[in-house]
Amino acid sequence: GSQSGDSSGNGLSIVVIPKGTTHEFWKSIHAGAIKAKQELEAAGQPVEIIWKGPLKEDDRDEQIKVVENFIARGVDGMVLAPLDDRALVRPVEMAGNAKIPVVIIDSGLQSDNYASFIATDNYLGGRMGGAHLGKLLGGKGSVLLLRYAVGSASTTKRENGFLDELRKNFPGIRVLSSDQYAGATRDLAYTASQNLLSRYGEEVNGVFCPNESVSVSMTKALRDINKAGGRVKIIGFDTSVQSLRDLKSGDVQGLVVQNPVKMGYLGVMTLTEHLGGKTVEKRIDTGVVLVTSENMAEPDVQELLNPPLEKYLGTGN
Amino acid sequence: MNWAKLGSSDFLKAIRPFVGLFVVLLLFAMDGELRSIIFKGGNFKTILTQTVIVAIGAMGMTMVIVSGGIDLSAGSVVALCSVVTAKLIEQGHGFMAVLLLTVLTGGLVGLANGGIITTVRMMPFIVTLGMMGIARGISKWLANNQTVNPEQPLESVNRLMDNSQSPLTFFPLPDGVWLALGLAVVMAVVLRSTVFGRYVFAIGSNEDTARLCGIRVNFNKVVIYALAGAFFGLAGVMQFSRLTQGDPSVAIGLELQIIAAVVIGGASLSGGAGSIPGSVIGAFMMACLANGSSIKDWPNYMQEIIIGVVIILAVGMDKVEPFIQRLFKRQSSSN
Amino acid sequence: MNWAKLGSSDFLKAIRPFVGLFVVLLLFAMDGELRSIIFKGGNFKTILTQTVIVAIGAMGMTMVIVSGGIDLSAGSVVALCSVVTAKLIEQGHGFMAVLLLTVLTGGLVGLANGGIITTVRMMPFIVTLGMMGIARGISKWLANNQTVNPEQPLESVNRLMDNSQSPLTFFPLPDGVWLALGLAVVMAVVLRSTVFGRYVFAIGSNEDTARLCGIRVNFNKVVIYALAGAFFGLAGVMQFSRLTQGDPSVAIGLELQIIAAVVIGGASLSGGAGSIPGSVIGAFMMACLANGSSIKDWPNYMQEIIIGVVIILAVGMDKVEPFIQRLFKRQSSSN
Amino acid sequence: MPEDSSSNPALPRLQIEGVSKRFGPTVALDGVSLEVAAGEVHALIGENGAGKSTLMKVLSGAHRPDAGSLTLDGQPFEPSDPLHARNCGVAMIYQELNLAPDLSVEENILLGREPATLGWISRGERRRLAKRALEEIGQAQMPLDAPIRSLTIAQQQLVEIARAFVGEPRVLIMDEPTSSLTQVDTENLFGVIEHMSQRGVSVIYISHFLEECQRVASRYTVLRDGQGVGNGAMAEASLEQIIQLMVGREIDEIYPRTSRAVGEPVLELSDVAGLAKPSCVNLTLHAGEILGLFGLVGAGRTETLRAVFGLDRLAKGSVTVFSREETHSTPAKRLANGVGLLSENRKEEGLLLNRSVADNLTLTRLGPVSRLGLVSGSAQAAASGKWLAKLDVKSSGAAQPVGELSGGNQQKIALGRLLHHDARILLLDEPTRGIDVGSKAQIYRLMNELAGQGKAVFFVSSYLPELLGVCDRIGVMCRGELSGVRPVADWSEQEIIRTAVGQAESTEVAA
Ligand SMILES: Nc1ncnc2c1ncn2[C@@H]1O[C@H](COP(=O)(O)OP(=O)(O)OP(=O)(O)O)[C@@H](O)[C@H]1O
Ligand SMILES: Nc1ncnc2c1ncn2[C@@H]1O[C@H](COP(=O)(O)OP(=O)(O)OP(=O)(O)O)[C@@H](O)[C@H]1O
Ligand SMILES: [Mg+2]
Ligand SMILES: [Mg+2]
Repeated sequence: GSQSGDSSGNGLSIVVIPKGTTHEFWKSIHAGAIKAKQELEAAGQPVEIIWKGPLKEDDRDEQIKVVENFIARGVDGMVLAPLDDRALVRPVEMAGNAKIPVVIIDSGLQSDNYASFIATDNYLGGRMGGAHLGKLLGGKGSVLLLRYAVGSASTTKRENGFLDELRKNFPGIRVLSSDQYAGATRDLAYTASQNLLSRYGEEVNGVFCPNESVSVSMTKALRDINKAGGRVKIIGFDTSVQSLRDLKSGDVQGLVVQNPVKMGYLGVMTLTEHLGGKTVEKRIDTGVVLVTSENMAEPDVQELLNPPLEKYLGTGN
Repeated sequence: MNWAKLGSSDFLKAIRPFVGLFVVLLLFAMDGELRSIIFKGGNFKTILTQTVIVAIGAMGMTMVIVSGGIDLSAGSVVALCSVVTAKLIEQGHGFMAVLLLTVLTGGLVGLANGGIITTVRMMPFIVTLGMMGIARGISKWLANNQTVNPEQPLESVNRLMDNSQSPLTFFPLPDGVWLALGLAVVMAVVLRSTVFGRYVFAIGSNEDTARLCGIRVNFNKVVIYALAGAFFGLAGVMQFSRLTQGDPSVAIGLELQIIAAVVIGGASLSGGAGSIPGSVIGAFMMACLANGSSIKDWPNYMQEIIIGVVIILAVGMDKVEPFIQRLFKRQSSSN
Repeated sequence: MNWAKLGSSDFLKAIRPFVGLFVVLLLFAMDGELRSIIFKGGNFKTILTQTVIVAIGAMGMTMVIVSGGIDLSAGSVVALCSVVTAKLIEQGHGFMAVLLLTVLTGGLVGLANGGIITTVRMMPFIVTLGMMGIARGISKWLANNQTVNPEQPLESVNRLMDNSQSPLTFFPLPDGVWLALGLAVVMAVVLRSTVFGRYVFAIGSNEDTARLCGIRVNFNKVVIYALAGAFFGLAGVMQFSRLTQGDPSVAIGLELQIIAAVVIGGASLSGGAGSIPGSVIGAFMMACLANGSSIKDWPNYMQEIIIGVVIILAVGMDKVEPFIQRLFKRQSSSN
Repeated sequence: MPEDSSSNPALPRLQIEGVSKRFGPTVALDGVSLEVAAGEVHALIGENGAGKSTLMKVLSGAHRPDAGSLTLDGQPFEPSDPLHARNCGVAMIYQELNLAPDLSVEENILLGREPATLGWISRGERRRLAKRALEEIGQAQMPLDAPIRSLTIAQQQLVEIARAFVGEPRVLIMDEPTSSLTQVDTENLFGVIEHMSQRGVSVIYISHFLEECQRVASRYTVLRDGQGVGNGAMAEASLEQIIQLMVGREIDEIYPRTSRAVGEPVLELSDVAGLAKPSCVNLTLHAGEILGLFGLVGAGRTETLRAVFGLDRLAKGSVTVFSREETHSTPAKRLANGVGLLSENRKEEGLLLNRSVADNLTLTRLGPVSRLGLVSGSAQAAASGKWLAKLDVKSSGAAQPVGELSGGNQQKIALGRLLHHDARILLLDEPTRGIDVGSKAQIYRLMNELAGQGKAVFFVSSYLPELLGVCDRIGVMCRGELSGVRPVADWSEQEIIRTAVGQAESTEVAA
């Protein structure tokens, strides 16, 4: 939905462009952006946050259209989670030529035409996941990697981090399959998981899932064949209502968790600072945390896992 | 005489999808690695479960296509109805209420399709193409652009497509599979042997003749589209049950899969031909292909290519049939 | 006499898309906020650039639809050709070579479509539905399931769709826009005034007649599908230029957008009617709607619903036309 | 060119020798031979399915013969496709209308032979050629820019004829060109044919109206079951002889008539008017009566039937069926009351061509072939078998798709549907159009029998002899109005035609 605030004369209008809108991850980013807006307004700087994802999710061309249309419309600044690290280079350049500064969040861009890049270190996240899985398996056994989608930079980094970690520190672990892609939606991921497990279900000991939709779907598919609950160790990425349930119930052994609220928050904050003429850091890391059933209850982890979305987004839904 | 009947075009058309499925399974069985996995009870159950949504959609689509129409809004309606199911569960409705109201929603969209097609006399392709966008938009609006996860899951709905209890054996099959099978039997009889079913064929075969023969063409068409919508609605419930969430962006392109299943199953897009068993087998065959490709660890693109080729081959077989027929006929005349 | 001509169904059909566009722009102009932004040069350039891919695709699709066929593989061919462009650039070919070879690739896929449709006598819907999967699969295979990013970008190709240098002024327009405009003029003339163009209409209007009048129907159909494929290939080059990468998963569902543009532009899916200017205007109108929705900050679902409604209305206008015609006729007879 | 053969009058213009053609198991032509001289008008006569159209399609390049040879002006003639044949001077007017409905008159006339340089159409030249072709057949007033779909069927037929006159044909084949022409246009066409023959063009003329053949042709050939069974000079043959050659036996009585009792009025129309046509119809149809309706094409007979049957809306007037006034109705209600309609257009409207004979016969009344609410295939087959035998239909059985039957047999199936429905009022629109003499006689016999059973038959036809032969009373429609329904005995042929063209201007008739 749109969250157009008051567009009073001296207010800034900032458009936040996520990769999609249906994953809960983006909801958190939205919440972070609203949080920043509220703080800025309290500090006497009115901003209007426009929240607009591509019409068809995971379609690069659609995201380019959104960027172009907002350049043409004229906004003060743009916070963008690029669907592709190359395809979005030129639209961001175009924004530069139209004097619209851009802050990149979540996924990288092969350009330095932006004000700042605020993201998780995805490669590190992948390595953390790999290390934890390796430890759980005691350095031996067979694992599966179900990749997310073709050409998605952030998940590719996670996948590479995971594979590198195993290769370097756990040479005893065999990777059964690492070239199947789940696809953009939960439904596709579920079908892909089921079919992958039809073949490897008997021998697999551990699974790494590079994002939320794959984590939830793979866990469901493993539960279907009675391999969840620790028989197969599952390391997922990102959180959602369902994946937290899975973690709590012991089906999932670990979740690499980013801080999307912070990402959205810092995106808007940094952009506002930049617009105000301040110099901002070119790269800001929002950190990753490995959440397991042990550290789940800790307060700062809880804050990460259950961001106060209602507080910022209202009780829509 | 019997041989001639065997060689008759009708008979061959009726068994064509079964032959196709048989060929696919035979090919699978010849591959040792595939055989050992694909024919296991657990895997077969998985395939069946994956077939349910397309198969239920295909039942509705078969009617539409046999009557000479097409419904491109199927995928969007499935998404819309998966969201509606989620919303209804959130509001605390019981199983029957959720099921009926969702199916009703689908039926209403179909009613709108049929109403516009008959009263404004527009091509089904265009009307349902428009409706495809409208239903998708409404589902995103309803879902507030996010997936809808009911706080209090409704077990009976979730169980419809759940085969997690006994993953390694063929039985028990999830309720959804039984429901789909039951519906297939009912719909097959409806289409073959009821007056309504005959009218569907007559309308698809020649609308003017149907009108001349006293069939209320417009009324029947509206019923056909509404019924088809209801089936898509039911597929939406199944879609919800599969994901245990309402997802407005699910089932994109599903309509083409459904149409492919119906066409592989022997229907003609110009109307007047098609059957429920054929369509269901078509859906099953596609699920088998996907499953087999995954098991063989073929990359996704191989699967896409294979299914494309199968669609063309399945329909192209028609052109080989005359030869087979002649063969049969020669045999019968020498008897 | 002149009045009668004005009121003739042909004339009304020809101007219908323009009327539609005019209505859309008028509605936009009535909204103060939209007016101030949408008619700015920079924004208009953006809309034009966003139209190019659908418009070029629509030129090919217009021929196919006028001839009574349909091509569902358009989106997949665009994706395939965007990958082919990337691969060719990677291999260090020059601008013309890249352009020609990519267009040729598209043409070959079209040739396959046309060949199967005519020799095996299958429905275009089915053949191209199969080809849709095949072309998508091949593009993923070629691209190795990733986007293809040439190390050494070819500026001339990238520039085709680049309007990043002067985002706020109407001129200079990117080369791709000029190319599309030029092609539209050429194709409009080809379809209206050449023998081939009239044959396309004749085939779509009545295939048997065309055959009996000595038109080589099969040959012409193959040419039509191959040419259409070539246009999709060119659209693939544009798609590459827009993303500056070859993307095997791009343009999913693009075929439906293209078909919608052609139909909004006055073509009939049963063949025999349609025009290039109409189709291009149809594409432009859809881009305007999308742009307007973005600017108004309408949520995505609104846009989807609106475009769905517009598709139905644009075609449904036909049914209002008889009244308008009668009006004109009355006037002409009283003259 | 006509000059070629006039330079060598000994050679026949066209020689067909031993031509055979099979379609799968059907032998359509079996060694047919035929000779046509320059300037000769040759009638080709035969029952439905005798192979006339097929032979002509071989000539025009639409079909390749399996055996046999063709010679044109002494040169071997092997047309590979219709374009080739036309370029060799063989033009054909096809039996089924062959026009592109979305293209204009001008474009249709020159379709396939557009005047063009490098693929670029020269519009001025095209217009000139089209105009000339229309003038040639006396239709200069035809609008050149009108799309074909806006023309009447008769006008469309004329466009089709004009097309054959483009490019100075040497041989002109006309396959039932008059089946939907008005009397006036038919006369007009005969004039054109005479003119052409005087210029040395050979004309092959196919028609089921033997009187027409007698009028225009100098020689004839009769086909039966794909074989030539006789030929000769037209003047030397009598109608009876030709008919006997056609059907292979003597038809003792073409128009049977048994005495019957006319009963209650069953259908009454008063002041019936449709949206466009008819404008005013009053009539009463009685049980046990055959009421004929004559008129020119476009007089509004079909629309009268459609309006009565509830297919079109009535603008005013009232319809009374079995003494109950039910003006506004639907086909479903009419059928329920025992009213059945046989469409004039069996291919497009009358039959489900890709469905079985059984489905077509039983569609309007599935009740008797259902068990427990489900339609039973075997009951359908049994019911159909009865009708197939009664109507003497040539088919492989109840399961055969209707589209595979010959025209006459298809028509019998359409009629059989009314019998299965047990309709008490039968509205028959051109039930014998395009049907051979033998089948016609059978249909007349059936009508007679039905009337004898007390059923009411409303018989619309453009073929006056059959109306005079079969009907008890005849009405004539002209421009949407029905004038004077009278017993047959009170009509003379001339009187009927005068009424049909509008008595007042019977001398000077506009097209
Ligand atoms: N394309 C075809 N495929 C199969 N059979 C055909 C085809 N065309 C004609 N036939 C068959 O060939 C035979 C001769 O048909 P043809 O059309 O030449 O008859 P006709 O003498 O013109 O009859 P009519 O008076 O009804 O026009 C018929 O049995 C017909 O069914
Ligand atoms: N299905 C149709 N499609 C197009 N035009 C038609 C159709 N049916 C009738 N017409 C046209 O409408 C006009 C009115 O025809 P109608 O059939 O009422 O006259 P009719 O006296 O029954 O003539 P006919 O001898 O053709 O039966 C005719 O000129 C005819 O060309
Ligand atoms: Mg014939
Ligand atoms: Mg008539």
